[in-house]
Amino acid sequence: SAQETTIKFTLGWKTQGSDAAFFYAKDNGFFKEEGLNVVIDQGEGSGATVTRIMSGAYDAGFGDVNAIIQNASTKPQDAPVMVYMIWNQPPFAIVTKKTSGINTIKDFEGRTLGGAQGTPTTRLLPVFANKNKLEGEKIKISNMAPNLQEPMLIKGDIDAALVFNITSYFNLVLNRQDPDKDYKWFSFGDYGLDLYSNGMMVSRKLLASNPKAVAGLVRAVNKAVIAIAKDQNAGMKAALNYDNLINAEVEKRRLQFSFDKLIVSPEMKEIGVGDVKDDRMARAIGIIVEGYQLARAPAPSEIFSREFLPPRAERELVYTAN
Amino acid sequence: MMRMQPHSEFQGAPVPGSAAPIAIELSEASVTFGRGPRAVPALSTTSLRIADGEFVALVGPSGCGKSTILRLVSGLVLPTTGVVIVGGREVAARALRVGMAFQNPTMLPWMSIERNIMLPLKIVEPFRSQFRRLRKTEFRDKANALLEQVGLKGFGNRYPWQLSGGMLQRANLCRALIHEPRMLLLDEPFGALDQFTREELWSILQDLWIAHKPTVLLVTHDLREAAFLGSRICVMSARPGRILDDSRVDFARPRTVAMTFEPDFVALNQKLRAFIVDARTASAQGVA
Amino acid sequence: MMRMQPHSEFQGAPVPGSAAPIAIELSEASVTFGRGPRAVPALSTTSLRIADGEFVALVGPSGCGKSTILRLVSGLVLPTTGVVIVGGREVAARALRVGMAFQNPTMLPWMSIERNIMLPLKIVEPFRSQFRRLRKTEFRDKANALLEQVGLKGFGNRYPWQLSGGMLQRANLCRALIHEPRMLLLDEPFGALDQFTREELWSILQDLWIAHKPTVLLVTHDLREAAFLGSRICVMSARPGRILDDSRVDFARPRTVAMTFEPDFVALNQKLRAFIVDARTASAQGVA
Amino acid sequence: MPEFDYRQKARSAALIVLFFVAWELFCLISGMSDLVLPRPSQVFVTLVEKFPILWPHILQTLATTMIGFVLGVGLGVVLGAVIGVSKTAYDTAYPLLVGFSSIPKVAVVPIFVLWFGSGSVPAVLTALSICFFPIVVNIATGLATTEPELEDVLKALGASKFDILWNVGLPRTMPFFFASLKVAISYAFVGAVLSETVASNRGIGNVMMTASSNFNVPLVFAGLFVLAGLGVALYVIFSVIEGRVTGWATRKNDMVAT
Amino acid sequence: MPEFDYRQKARSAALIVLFFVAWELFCLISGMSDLVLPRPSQVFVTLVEKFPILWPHILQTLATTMIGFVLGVGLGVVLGAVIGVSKTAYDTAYPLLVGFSSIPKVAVVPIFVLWFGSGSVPAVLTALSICFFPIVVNIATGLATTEPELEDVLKALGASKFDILWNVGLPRTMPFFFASLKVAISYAFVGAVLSETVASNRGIGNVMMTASSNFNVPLVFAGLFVLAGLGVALYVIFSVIEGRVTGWATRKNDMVAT
Ligand SMILES: Nc1ncnc2c1ncn2[C@@H]1O[C@H](COP(=O)(O)OP(=O)(O)OP(=O)(O)O)[C@@H](O)[C@H]1O
Ligand SMILES: Nc1ncnc2c1ncn2[C@@H]1O[C@H](COP(=O)(O)OP(=O)(O)OP(=O)(O)O)[C@@H](O)[C@H]1O
Ligand SMILES: [Mg+2]
Ligand SMILES: [Mg+2]
Repeated sequence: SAQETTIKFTLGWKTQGSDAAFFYAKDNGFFKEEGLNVVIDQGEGSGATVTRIMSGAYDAGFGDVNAIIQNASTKPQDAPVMVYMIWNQPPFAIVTKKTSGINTIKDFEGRTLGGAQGTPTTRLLPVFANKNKLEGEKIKISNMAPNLQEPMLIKGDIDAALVFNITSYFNLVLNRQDPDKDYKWFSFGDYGLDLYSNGMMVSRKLLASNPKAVAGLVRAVNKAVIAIAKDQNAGMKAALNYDNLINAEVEKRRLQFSFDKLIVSPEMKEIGVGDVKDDRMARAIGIIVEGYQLARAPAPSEIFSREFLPPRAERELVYTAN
Repeated sequence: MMRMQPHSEFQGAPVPGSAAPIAIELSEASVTFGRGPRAVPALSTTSLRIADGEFVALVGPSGCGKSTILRLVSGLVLPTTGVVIVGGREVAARALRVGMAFQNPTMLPWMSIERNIMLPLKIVEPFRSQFRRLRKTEFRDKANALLEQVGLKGFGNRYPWQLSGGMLQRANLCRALIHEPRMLLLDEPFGALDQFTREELWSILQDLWIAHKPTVLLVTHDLREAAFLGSRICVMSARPGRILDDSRVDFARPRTVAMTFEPDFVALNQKLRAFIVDARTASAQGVA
Repeated sequence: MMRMQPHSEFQGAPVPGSAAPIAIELSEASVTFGRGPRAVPALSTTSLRIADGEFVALVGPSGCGKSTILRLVSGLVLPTTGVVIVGGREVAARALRVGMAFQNPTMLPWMSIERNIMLPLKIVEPFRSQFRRLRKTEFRDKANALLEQVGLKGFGNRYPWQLSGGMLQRANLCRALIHEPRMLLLDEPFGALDQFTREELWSILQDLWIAHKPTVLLVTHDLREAAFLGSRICVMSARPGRILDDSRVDFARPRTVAMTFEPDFVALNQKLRAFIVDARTASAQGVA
Repeated sequence: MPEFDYRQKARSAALIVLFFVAWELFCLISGMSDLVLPRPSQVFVTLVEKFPILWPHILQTLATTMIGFVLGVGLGVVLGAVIGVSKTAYDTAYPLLVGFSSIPKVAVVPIFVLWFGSGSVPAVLTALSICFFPIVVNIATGLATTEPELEDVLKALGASKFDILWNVGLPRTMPFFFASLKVAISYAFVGAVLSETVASNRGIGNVMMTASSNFNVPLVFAGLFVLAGLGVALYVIFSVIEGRVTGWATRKNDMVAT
Repeated sequence: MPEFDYRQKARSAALIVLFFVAWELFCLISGMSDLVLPRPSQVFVTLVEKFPILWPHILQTLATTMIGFVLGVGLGVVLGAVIGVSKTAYDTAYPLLVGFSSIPKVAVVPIFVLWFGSGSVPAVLTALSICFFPIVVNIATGLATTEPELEDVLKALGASKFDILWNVGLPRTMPFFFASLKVAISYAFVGAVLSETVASNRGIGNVMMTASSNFNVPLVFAGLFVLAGLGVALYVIFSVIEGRVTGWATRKNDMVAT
């Protein structure tokens, strides 16, 4: 209808099961109820979501909070703002074959790690090394496109890969590996890099010109996240409806993985889905500033706004796998 | 019947015995190709006036600049020094209906002979504006009538590479004539033809000239041809050429092939031969 | 001094008055270009034998298939029917040293005249194997000597498009001669030249023939040229051509230009003229 | 025009089939993982199975490519004509165009996306911007190398520059124009697909990106086969037109008397 | 050969400068974000500042590109000659080549990387595989359209097919060979950089990838400018050679008597 506000929304990557909430919200008219016409486009990477929004091509999107921190440091007036933190836990991890002989992180010294350029995992490796007293210069990095990391790891060209666990886990599955049995995962979260990661962000322009729309957007997505936490099959139906090319079986597992490993956490249970803790956020900003050698540490309020979150009671998420 | 007229007498004065306006005038025109040490003088300082409706034959040794004169007149080459005035304007060939038969019959290889011949109609007004309408009817008939006249009936839809050398040359002539130009520049148009075909075409060309009186500048190596067709014959010196002799030919028209065996005619031929013997040795610096 | 020999007598028998081996033999050869309804007969069934060392002039109306015969002999075209035997082998031009001057002097535009003329030396043995060594010295001198002979001294380093039509034709002749071929195929090599240059070149060619006795097949429209140069003159009928008449010319060698004005010579010319008048009207189906 | 030679075509078709058989055998014998290079048979099976799903994407890519291609050809011809005719244009435009072509178009797509949003428009523009250069180059070269003797025929008639271009320059350049079309159409597909992989929810590029992030390599290759097939189909169409238009230039093939 | 015309060159240079000035003004006036399209002045500043860091990467990319390009030209000429001469090769190879060209090379790079490891080899191969097709097409077309009259000159001498190819076909095709080099060199850069962005630790592609993940768009554009600059530099070198080799074909420019 004429009064509807159109929101151009970019995903973090090509259609994945973990994006199901957005499709579900759209299919079930949650956006419409808020007077929104949300147009969902596939993305180029969770960092690129930030650029896409900054450039004005998109109003909102699903992307990486750390990329916001990075940009807010230099262009505070342009950087998007996170309004709904979905992935409460960092997906950044190092994966290696169990047969590689790497048993502790100390063993990475002298080894070659495959990294996709510019991804937080790769970029934060020095911080990771610092924090864990490794000799960073002894760890060699070989750059490659993300979709080459697992094949090169399997082939043995690299000893370990700097990955997002949610991506890499399923890449290994798709490469006919058993990621649980044959691979070992070192999660950054367990080694002092307790970062936030992907959530829904909006442009400063939208924030200023139409806060009501932002609030509506957050409400709709929140409703959808909570709904598919109960019923992933409904979420997958919406995802398939958006893109019939996806591998439903794998994507459903990916959706469940996101709840399991990235969304549901003690913190989430405490403060509800979508929110962050300011002190943890401040720490996370510190890590990013160190890792990316940023000139200025932005305040948590520049990065995240809880102004649009529905009341805590409406953000109670209960995950039941089905 | 024939009067020889030395070049010096002619210079500067209007063409004697002719009240017609000047169609072509080269005054002190010279052509040098290239520059500096690699410069090639192609035509020495040359003056030449041709009245409207004259038929001038140009003879001279190979490489003396005959083709260059035609290219000057048609505006394809600009004079290095001097001026070329055609139709009252400086190298204004563009404004005139010129028909040119090149020495080497360059047909566009992607067009049939018929379409090649119709090319001038596509470019030159007043035909140009009617071209789309008439090209399938009247103009095509016109092209085929011309082809028939030169003995190429039925070859209109062939492609240039399917014709023999002499056939191409005849098609080339058709292309020079089709738009009924007021000025004809013909560069050895009959060189690759046998004697009889050649004589036939002489007559055709003569009839055309008598009927429409275009200004014709004909380059040829055949003295009989020059004498048969020309009202005036210009003899050029060896490279870099200049005009050595300029004579009028006063045989009655229409001339016939039989006449070319008459004593007068043979005498003219001998005379010209003698001139050309001179011309071959005379460089421009030599004989004045 | 001259003996006419009707075509029928000659057929099948060895060339009369000559014990030399046969260099070129067309037996019942015909050429049709294209297929089906678009087929163009270019040469009717033709038989022709040329002995080693003969000098044959080929005359005939435009488009009758003269160039086609040369192309048959040089192996550029295969006979549609019949056989062509050159040097004892079926269209084996590749094995022979043939020198060909095309009707249209096609020079390779990216090479200077000198290099164009040296082309046969680059291809044909025994020169080929010496080419890299000698091209800057001996071969180049050879090319320039030839150029000088035809009156193109100093034009060796020009490019083809910097030469006039007649100059190109002379360069073309040089290219046909440079590798001292045992067989010369000349397609109107003097068409674009003035009478005197032409006559000079006649003498040069005649001297060359007397000295080395190559087999020569010369296409020309100039009957004087045919009679001056040829030991034999073949007259062809109109398109699609066949050989109408095949006469020997027995004037003493070396012939001079002056001889061409002698009554015998003029008579031969008249005779040939008469034949060609026939030839123009006679299609192959007509006169036998 | 040379007649259609069935034996000839059959031989060529056999060789093409042989190519795929060799590929199949290579994969089988070397034990190549289908995650790296699938066997053609697998690809064909995938292609057939997924065809109903692929179909709308094929149409999308074909449409954007064709629009980009047509615009690119138009732009290429105009630019090529200008460069071929004017010395200043030659000196100015060539360096800029070579420079522009040396830039991976993937860096330009985001700019298009910003201006025109994601979807068909950037795909069209990318296809256009990647495919026009070969056409420019060949048209310009063709015009610059047109034999002056041919142009003189028209010049002597007082023809305008445009008349000469239209009646001599362009027809003479046709064989090389068609040559450049072969390059341009393939690159147009590359451009459209490239843009689709970056910013689009539809099209073969999107399919391939999704498939590749799922390590569904046979589907990626099915996409590649579709692209190759489309390219070849268009090539065949152009070949037919080419045969009619530029038969004069390849006359040597049918000049030998038979 | 036309003489070097300084006025002409100056005019062209001025136009090229004008292009950058226009770009600068456009960005300033439209308030374009430098995240999308930085101003040329920003790019130049970045380029100068970062040049010492960029230098080894430039050398790397230049080296892989040149190797790929040279191999590509060699392959292109050979394939082009075969296709131009043999009808069967024409019918067989063209469809395969058009098909192959229609495939975005980015899909092929991973295969190269898995076979040959990350680094220079895939870059060389990608550059090669992307740049040879324009050359094939132009050589083949040039050979197929060579005037039979020119070939006859050699045929009548009993020259072998190779002699004809070498002395007539290839020289006649030179103008279009150089034309295709202009296309090929730009695409060779695109190919090498493409491969570097997929898997490499050095090279401009790698720099651009890093820069883009740092949202350092001026540095990305500095990389693009370097690529464009390298492309133009090689174009200039080829132009000089072209002028010497193919002067005969552009003779009309200096035929008018002056
Ligand atoms: N484009 C050119 N560049 C350099 N020199 C040229 C050019 N065109 C002609 N020439 C030279 O100019 C002179 C005259 O040439 P032109 O073609 O006018 O001679 P011509 O009298 O027509 O000779 P022919 O009877 O042989 O055709 C020749 O010496 C020729 O070498
Ligand atoms: N490639 C071809 N395709 C079709 N027809 C051809 C081809 N070449 C020649 N012809 C035809 O063959 C016939 C003979 O041609 P040829 O060139 O042998 O004639 P010619 O005797 O040399 O004539 P001219 O004296 O005019 O040069 C002509 O009618 C011509 O139209
Ligand atoms: Mg001339
Ligand atoms: Mg002939």
